Amino acid sequence: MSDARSRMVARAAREIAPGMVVNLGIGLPTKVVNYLPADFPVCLHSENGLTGIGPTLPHDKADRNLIDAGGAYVSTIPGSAFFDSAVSFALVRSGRLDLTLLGAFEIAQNGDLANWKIPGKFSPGAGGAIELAQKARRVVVMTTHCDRKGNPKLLEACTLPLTAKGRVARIYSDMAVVDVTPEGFALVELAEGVSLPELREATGAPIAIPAGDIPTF
Amino acid sequence: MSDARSRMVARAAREIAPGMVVNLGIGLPTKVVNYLPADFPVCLHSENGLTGIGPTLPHDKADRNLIDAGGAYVSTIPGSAFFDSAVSFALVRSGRLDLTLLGAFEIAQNGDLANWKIPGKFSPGAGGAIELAQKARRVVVMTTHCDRKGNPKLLEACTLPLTAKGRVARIYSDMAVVDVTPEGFALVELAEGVSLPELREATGAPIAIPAGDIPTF
Amino acid sequence: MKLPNKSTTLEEAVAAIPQGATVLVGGFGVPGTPFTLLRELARQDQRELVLVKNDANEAGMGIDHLIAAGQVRKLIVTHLGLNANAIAAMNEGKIEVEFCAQGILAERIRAGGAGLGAILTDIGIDTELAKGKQVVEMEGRPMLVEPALRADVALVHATTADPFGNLAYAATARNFNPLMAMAAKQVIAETETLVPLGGLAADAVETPGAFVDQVVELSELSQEYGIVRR
Amino acid sequence: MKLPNKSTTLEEAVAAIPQGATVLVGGFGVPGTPFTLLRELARQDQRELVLVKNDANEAGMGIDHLIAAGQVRKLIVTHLGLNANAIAAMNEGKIEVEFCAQGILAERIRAGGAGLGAILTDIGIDTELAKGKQVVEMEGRPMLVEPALRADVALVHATTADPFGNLAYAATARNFNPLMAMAAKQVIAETETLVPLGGLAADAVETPGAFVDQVVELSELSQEYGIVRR
Repeated sequence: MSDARSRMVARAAREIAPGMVVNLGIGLPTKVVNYLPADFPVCLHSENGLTGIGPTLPHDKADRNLIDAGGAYVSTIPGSAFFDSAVSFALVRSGRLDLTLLGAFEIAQNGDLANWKIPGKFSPGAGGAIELAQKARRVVVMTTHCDRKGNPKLLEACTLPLTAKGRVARIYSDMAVVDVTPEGFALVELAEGVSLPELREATGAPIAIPAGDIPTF
Repeated sequence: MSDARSRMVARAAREIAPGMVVNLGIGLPTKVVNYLPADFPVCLHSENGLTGIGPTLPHDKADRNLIDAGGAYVSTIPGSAFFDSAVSFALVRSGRLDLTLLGAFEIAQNGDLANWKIPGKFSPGAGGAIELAQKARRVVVMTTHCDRKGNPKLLEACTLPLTAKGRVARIYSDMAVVDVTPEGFALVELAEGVSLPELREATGAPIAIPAGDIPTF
Repeated sequence: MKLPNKSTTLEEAVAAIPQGATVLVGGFGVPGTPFTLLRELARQDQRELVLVKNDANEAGMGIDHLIAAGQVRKLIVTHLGLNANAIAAMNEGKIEVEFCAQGILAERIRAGGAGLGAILTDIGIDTELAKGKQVVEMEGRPMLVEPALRADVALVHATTADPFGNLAYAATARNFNPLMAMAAKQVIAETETLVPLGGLAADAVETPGAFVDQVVELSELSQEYGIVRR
Repeated sequence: MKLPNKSTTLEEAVAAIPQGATVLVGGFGVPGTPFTLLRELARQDQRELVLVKNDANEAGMGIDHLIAAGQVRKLIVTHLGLNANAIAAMNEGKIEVEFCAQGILAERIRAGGAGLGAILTDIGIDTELAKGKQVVEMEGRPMLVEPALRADVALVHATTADPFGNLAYAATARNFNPLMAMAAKQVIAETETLVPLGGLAADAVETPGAFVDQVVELSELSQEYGIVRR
């Protein structure tokens, strides 16, 4: 992982407040747990039927029946619980999920999120993403600021099929921490070494800049 | 229990075929189990969350957490299962309940059943009766042929609020076994000592009489 | 990481119940009824309550204390048959009573816990229970809309709990408890035994702690929990 | 009284699946997938199947055998991401695919098992998943009607079962299995261990046997059940 990404993950880990129930999407979001203290009080949820996700295990120590939603062999901790898929999403939809960290293809300035389908290219199905994005109390995106071709992911409006409308509260990227406000994107922090013109260039929508010194991460 | 009632209960027990899942209503229906052989293969369901109902226990042997839907202290047998109230009625509504034996205030010749409310006199709520009567694969009534005042319970049409419409298949009374057919009530068997004129007198709707000798019970 | 601790005192837990709250109460007859939480609710005297429960317990037990003290505005139940006091209060207009088919009450609560809007069912069609309910056609068949029932508070009784709020129930004391424990803003569980984290195996958990807000260990089991000698 | 015995052979159980059947298949990834039942279904070669499953397993595993053999007409799934063969079959028009949000698929199956007509939910509103779905207003808010999904057959994988069909699952192998085990005319369970009646405690049962029609004890666990080394 690049240095900017590591710092982004470390910064995103501070989203997690003591006592929260949290679902971490596959990929970058999963890595935030590495930045939490060992005794930090939090409940991690995996939508295939587990609360209290313990450390990932190597193949020779793994339990063939114990995976997370991304297929990684995980473990339990004292107080873990198993349940079926209906109970798992009951938790998500009924407001018991305090926070979800998700990846994104596109985020619009009104909080719309697209992260499951690129028509004609990528359409494997949304899995649990629509419910996580529609119903978690707080939806936070972790993503590179631009896609592989260098095109901005933060846009005035999404062009891809939506996952959820107006639900993204904040974005952690390798360039910045950005809030989604009723007035659109608002810069919160800049990654070290990124300039404001660089950020504006890489952002496909207006972005409000706070007065005074801009904190970095 | 009078002799006629005992014979009715014994006769009704023959409703239960090997392998069935059966719900027995409070009162007379519960007593049919006394007429089944010890190794008879059947699954008894109690709507408060139990399959595999074992014998009733005296207070000094009872488990305070183990009752049937009528509040009797029951026991388990090998293979019993506990579940919540949603699963319990899922079983009822999804067609897994082969048979229910219920009490009745009124049964109409089209199979309508009234057994939960007498407006102005008795309205404690239907509990699970509506789902049992609407969804069991076979609904059978066990009742005295007439009410305490001597009025017929088998009628051309119900006068009381319905529990379920057109669902009763058969009635076991202290006077007769009566089928509900598309043409109305049809006598199947007579209780010993009951004459056809007595039966007609006690029945509030036409009743078809089979040709030839009428079996008795 | 470590799972959060939610154990608290009886008094503090029940103090979280506001006046006028809609309260789900576990239990089918005696088993699974949270008698101690109900006694404390009677003592703290929150009023204008709407109680949702399978039944109204028996006279002198459980929610009957709240009805007798005039704390209850409305009951949503499946039957009142064993409580003559509750039937009298209903007939005298002291409390409003809404009857629900038993399994549909379970499903409405479950739907509340599952974040659904409603279920569609044909249960109650052709009966009084259909009166005043929204009807939707599905493939030409009428279905009743039974709205999800989500409450301010749920009071449940567990046999075993851990401090995170993972719960397990005994025998037929399970009944409505796991459904209600998912379906309220504030879920309060009383437990006969509080075990340390890890004391309840992950596959023995019947209500995952993520649904539960407060856990109260019972210091003793009052007579109400015992065998009823009729 | 004694609970009925439903244990049978692999061949006989799968022979109950008709051509053109709609088949629920348990599992989320490897855990809980009934690989042995699926292998036998491939061998017996029932065709024109509609399969309902969280995912399409991976290439060369589980339901991929049925897709590869041309036995599948349609898939109802939440995602296909790990099976390039299934994506290719979809893109070439060889199989029809219906995508469902994961928790809504769970609820539709559960509603089938609970004898409900449908659930009402706002999940998928504002997305493609709402296309073509019936909409009902509830208190002024639009809700999608998601019809119950009840199938001809369910194939589930249990860790422990008794001859009556009481089932228990291991860890995250539970997933869709208990929901599917309630939602079909013919419920077939394969089990790693078959214990005598009473060998599974009443409060350890995760699927009551009253929902289950046939129980098949596995003579061995094939490689497919093992750890996936990517």
